[in-house]
Amino acid sequence: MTQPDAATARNFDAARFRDLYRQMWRIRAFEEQALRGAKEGLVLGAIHPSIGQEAVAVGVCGRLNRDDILLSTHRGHGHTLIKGAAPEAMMRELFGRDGGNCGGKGGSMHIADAGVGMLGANGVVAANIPIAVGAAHAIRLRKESRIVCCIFGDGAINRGPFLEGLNWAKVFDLPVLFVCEDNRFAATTRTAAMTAGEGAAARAEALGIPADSVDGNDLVAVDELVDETLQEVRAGGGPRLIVARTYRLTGHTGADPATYRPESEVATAWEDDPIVRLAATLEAAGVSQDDCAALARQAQEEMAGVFERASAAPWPPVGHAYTDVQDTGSPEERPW
Amino acid sequence: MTQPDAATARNFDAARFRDLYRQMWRIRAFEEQALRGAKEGLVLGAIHPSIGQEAVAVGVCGRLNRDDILLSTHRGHGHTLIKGAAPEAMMRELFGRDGGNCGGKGGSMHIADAGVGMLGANGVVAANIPIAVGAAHAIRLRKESRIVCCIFGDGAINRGPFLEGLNWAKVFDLPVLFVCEDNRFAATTRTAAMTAGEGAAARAEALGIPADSVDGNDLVAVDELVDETLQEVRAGGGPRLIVARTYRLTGHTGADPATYRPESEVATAWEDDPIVRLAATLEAAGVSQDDCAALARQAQEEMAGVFERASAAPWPPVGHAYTDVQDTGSPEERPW
Amino acid sequence: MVKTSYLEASRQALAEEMRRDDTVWALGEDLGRGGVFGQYKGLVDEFGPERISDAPISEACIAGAAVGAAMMGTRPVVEMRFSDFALCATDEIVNQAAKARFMFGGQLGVPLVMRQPTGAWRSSAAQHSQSLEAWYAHIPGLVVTAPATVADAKALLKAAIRCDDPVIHLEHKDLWAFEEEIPAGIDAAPLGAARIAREGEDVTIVTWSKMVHTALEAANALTDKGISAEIIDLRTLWPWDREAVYASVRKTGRAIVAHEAVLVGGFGGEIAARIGEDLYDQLKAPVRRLGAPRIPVSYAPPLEREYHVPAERIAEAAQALAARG
Amino acid sequence: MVKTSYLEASRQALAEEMRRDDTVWALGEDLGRGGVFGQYKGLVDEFGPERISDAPISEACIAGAAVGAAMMGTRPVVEMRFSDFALCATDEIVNQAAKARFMFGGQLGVPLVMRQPTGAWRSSAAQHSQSLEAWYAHIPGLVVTAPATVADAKALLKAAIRCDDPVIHLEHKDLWAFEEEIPAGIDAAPLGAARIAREGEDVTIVTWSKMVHTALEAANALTDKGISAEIIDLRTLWPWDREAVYASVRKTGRAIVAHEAVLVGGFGGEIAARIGEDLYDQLKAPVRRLGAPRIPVSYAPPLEREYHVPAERIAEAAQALAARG
Ligand SMILES: Cc1ncc(C[n+]2csc(CCOP(=O)(O)OP(=O)(O)O)c2C)c(N)n1
Ligand SMILES: Cc1ncc(C[n+]2csc(CCOP(=O)(O)OP(=O)(O)O)c2C)c(N)n1
Ligand SMILES: [Mg+2]
Ligand SMILES: [Mg+2]
Repeated sequence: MTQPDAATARNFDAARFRDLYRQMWRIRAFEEQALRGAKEGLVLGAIHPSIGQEAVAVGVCGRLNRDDILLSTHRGHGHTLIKGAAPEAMMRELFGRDGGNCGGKGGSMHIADAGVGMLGANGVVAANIPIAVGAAHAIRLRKESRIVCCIFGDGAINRGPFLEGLNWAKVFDLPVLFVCEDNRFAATTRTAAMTAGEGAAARAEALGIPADSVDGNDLVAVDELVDETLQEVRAGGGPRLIVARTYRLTGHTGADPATYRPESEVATAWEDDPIVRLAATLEAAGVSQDDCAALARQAQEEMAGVFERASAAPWPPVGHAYTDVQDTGSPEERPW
Repeated sequence: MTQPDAATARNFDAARFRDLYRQMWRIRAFEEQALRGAKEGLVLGAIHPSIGQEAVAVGVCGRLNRDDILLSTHRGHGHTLIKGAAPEAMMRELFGRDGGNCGGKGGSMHIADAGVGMLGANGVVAANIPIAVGAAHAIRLRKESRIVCCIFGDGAINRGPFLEGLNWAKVFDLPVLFVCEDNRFAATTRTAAMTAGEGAAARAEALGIPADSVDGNDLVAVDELVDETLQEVRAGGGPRLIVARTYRLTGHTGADPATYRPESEVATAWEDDPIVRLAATLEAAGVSQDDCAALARQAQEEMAGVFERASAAPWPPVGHAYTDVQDTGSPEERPW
Repeated sequence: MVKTSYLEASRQALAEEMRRDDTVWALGEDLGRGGVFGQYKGLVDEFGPERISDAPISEACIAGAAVGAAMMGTRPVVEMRFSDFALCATDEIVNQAAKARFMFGGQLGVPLVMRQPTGAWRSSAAQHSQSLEAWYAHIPGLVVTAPATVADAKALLKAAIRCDDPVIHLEHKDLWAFEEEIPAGIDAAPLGAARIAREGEDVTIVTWSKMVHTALEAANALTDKGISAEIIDLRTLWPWDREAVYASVRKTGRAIVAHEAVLVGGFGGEIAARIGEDLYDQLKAPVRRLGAPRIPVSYAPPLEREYHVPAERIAEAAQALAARG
Repeated sequence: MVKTSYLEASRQALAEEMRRDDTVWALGEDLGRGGVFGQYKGLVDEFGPERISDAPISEACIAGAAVGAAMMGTRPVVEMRFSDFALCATDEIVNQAAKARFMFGGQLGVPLVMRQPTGAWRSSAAQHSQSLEAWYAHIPGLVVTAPATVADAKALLKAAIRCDDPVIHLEHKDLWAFEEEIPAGIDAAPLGAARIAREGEDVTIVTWSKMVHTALEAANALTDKGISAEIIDLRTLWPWDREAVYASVRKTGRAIVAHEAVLVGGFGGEIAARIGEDLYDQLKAPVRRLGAPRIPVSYAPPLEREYHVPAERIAEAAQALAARG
């Protein structure tokens, strides 16, 4: 599982992967702090951790330019962070505080950061897919060169918008990279049990969209595939799909003990932790364990600071409950 | 196009196809009367003729048992007739009269005939697909042996319920025969232009549902494929899909002159009229042209009578506008 | 009398109806593991995965399949998880389930229940908090139920399952944990019959779902001011119990309609307009409505709170009305 | 002044806005061939298939794509063909378009227009005839427009396109062919401003869309009975012009709210309740509401007719009110 073969495979850029290693840790550390926040009652609504899936976030979003557009899901902390959002603004959002990305109005499931091209997590499974193709449609109309990346889960592929959105992207030959982050579960259900056929890649191919699958816990492999695929999308090759196979190491939400799966399965999956795997790869490439540990610590310290500052942030002004609703007919007054 | 090879191919049952020939004529004649009714102002809402597509209706619905379940579309006159609905009740429905299948409340787009297992045309494209899989689900729960046939157009496969319904059918391995009646058009749009990939069959296969395509204007071929496929569905083989390629010889509705396509294309398509083709096949099998002409006349006379009787039928009682809404809180009174 | 939660009562209702009638079955995401709130806990053990059926994430198909299954003589109980996700199945609910019987001239019925956990609850934010009962009450063919009490969580779900019409059954998420003593053997409630949650003389408060409890709180506070409020818990929004409401307003001469949903276009408008029209001469004061401002539900608690009608507002409105006429 | 149809006026509005602002584009099924009613006739020739874009039959994606395209700085005009099919895109409209700006704390706007041909028309039956304006008016974030006249078919569509909020624009199918003389150079109307369709002294009729014409008919009939009716054409349902309505009702002391949609839960309830509450002391009679019975629309004309509020009913209601106070 933790074969460091990737390190030797190509001209492995150890310095770059050192940083990506730190990025994976930043996600992990952010979510550990978020889970701590949930336990302490600071996170207010549901959060959906992506622990174990960091290689997908870093491998995909690490390859996006700042002006590329990203759409994510309810499980989007990692995607958002790597796209460039400030972790403190994200943590403040999770804590419902002033200075959160959305001013505390959205919470974990509705983080967006327009400044870094992140058009939103979404609380409705698969709803981001049509929005993503529409964003790409606008890019085409405006003759811009950026692209759209749309990430969704393996459970999302059974909803209609998956078909409608992929069909749309191909019919209009739009610059979209679809990424199915296959963590084997949809909430408490094994997606395989509710999914007919061979899954996202086969469905995409039936729509004429080239699709590739990758070990989503192998950051080097994800990074490489995303790089190649994005080049084709940027070159006007139309939409593409990548299936990144991974495993959701935590429960569906911060509150889900996930007792519906055997402990042994989870223990085995932990052995495949993408962070541990990249550490082995780096070590084989000459990066010391101490160096890796320092990177981890650095990320952990960053996010500990984020936690402290976010928890000290004030609530948003109550009046903000009435702003940003709409221009026409606003401001909304209290009905009494 | 009108090769009578089918007649010799297998033990061609001329007597049976003689009757199926008449059935095609019954649809054609029914719709010609319906179009006349539309012209004369007797048909009140939109009608969607299936002229040129009769071999699909007869080939598919002719193989269904009376207690099998059928779900159809806005273009469902032929399906409904062959499933066993009385043409006079259908014409009365088109004319909005008492004694229509739905008492004049539904019209052409909402014909159902529960007595022959016909659970409805539908005014919403693809909406019949989830309903069909649900009917099959109930059949499974009730341990019945009948099957469900769900017909939809080539335009329907781009709507979400197509994916959701086919996925459902396969996940639960339900006894459903899906038939995509590919008449090349969705209203005024060539479906090819708005459809990514290879179409319905490829999409079904990506979901693990075996799919076959057939020349939908070749009744012998449709009949044979449907027979084979239904045997597998009845034997518990799970859902199957058939794509029947045909051509919509008329406009989208009775009122559509369909000027968006070249006359030559339509003229060529008329040469492939499934009725003419079966006549040639029958002739090769020893059925005389006169015999065929008599069958056509018989159907035309039947439907001329249907027209007369339907146009003489009374309006439904006004009070029926308030019935069949719901039991709870009914009867609905006028709000003034 | 046994202390029971709203959630447990709903679980019992489904289990009892499934025992009574083997055409009843439930379908939805994650049901085999008890459902997202635990409303289905243990039911798969008793009834098996065919009758407590998991479903792919495909709300349109879940609802549409229920329509087909209902037409074929079963009684599906559809779990929508959050009422907000039912918006992925609006065609199936409104164009299909609600209209099929009528369009087909009465040939086919669609006896399904759609359970929609509803309302704002613990920073669930804009896409997991909506109350859209007004939508469904507006649609011919649909019945709409909204239990406020533990007994009604049971009695109305039982009634919904036995009903031959499609029923939108709204269970308030913030009531799942609410406990009350209920008698054993609760049976199906009559649909369309309101309940007098509290008797009073001076002002009638018409309400439903979680707001019934807020209204009770307001009524208690009003006692100190010498105002006696009568609270009508509608229980069923369509059909709603005009007789019960009118009887009360005839007595008090004053009416408040309060609900959690957005005030503008909320179902309170229907009730207030009817009272205003039909009891014009009996009213001592205008009919007052209370509901949420026309804003989406926020995540941050101080902002989320702005969405809610607090008991004090109801009490204030009652006092203002009592001062008139 | 040029005699123009409601349909042609809407076509002009779109064309003019597309000329004015090259971020405006239209998408929907069959648009390249003029759209299902011919509202887009010829536009593809002027603007090309990229800006008058066909779409697959996938209303959810049409609406969702418009949300994404609007977030990215274009102004999509979405054609839904029949308002009933918008029910295939409810999540996209209500959970996404209406809420995105708010949920994201104002970072992103969603300036889209969704054209929904609405209302009962020529035996279109239950799935092609609905009027669901009450739904959209109930949803925070949405603007709702419903032109009754040819001039407004143009002025309101232009306003909707320029509006930075998502707008549900309801065009009545039975008005497409309606012709009136309109001045050249009609500009965008202010959103939220009603129009006095007819001045009068005795009773105010608040209405919108096609029902404005029915009300005018009723008002003419009332003249013979010596009753002078003032008709307020709301034009915009959200925001609705409270000032204009209140000014009229203050003058007449009597109000009728009439709409085509089902009465129960219709937007008339909102308006009637507000008038009843805010103008209680100025009213000489109860506020009357008129709307469709709570039944789906039938296909057969004698049954379909039952769905409609005829002018005589409005006139009767006005007479009854005028007899009071
Ligand atoms: C339309 C809709 N249905 C149901 C839900 C509830 N829900 C939230 S996350 C989730 C599981 C999604 O699974 P998947 O797409 O694989 O993403 P993952 O959670 O595994 O990242 C479900 C069912 C929802 N948010 N939206
Ligand atoms: C959801 C929905 N969108 C749009 C329409 C309008 N419409 C009616 S028929 C039709 C074309 C359908 O094409 P297809 O599925 O190929 O069936 P065909 O008409 O060719 O038989 C369209 C777009 C509709 N009825 N329902
Ligand atoms: Mg998953
Ligand atoms: Mg077609």
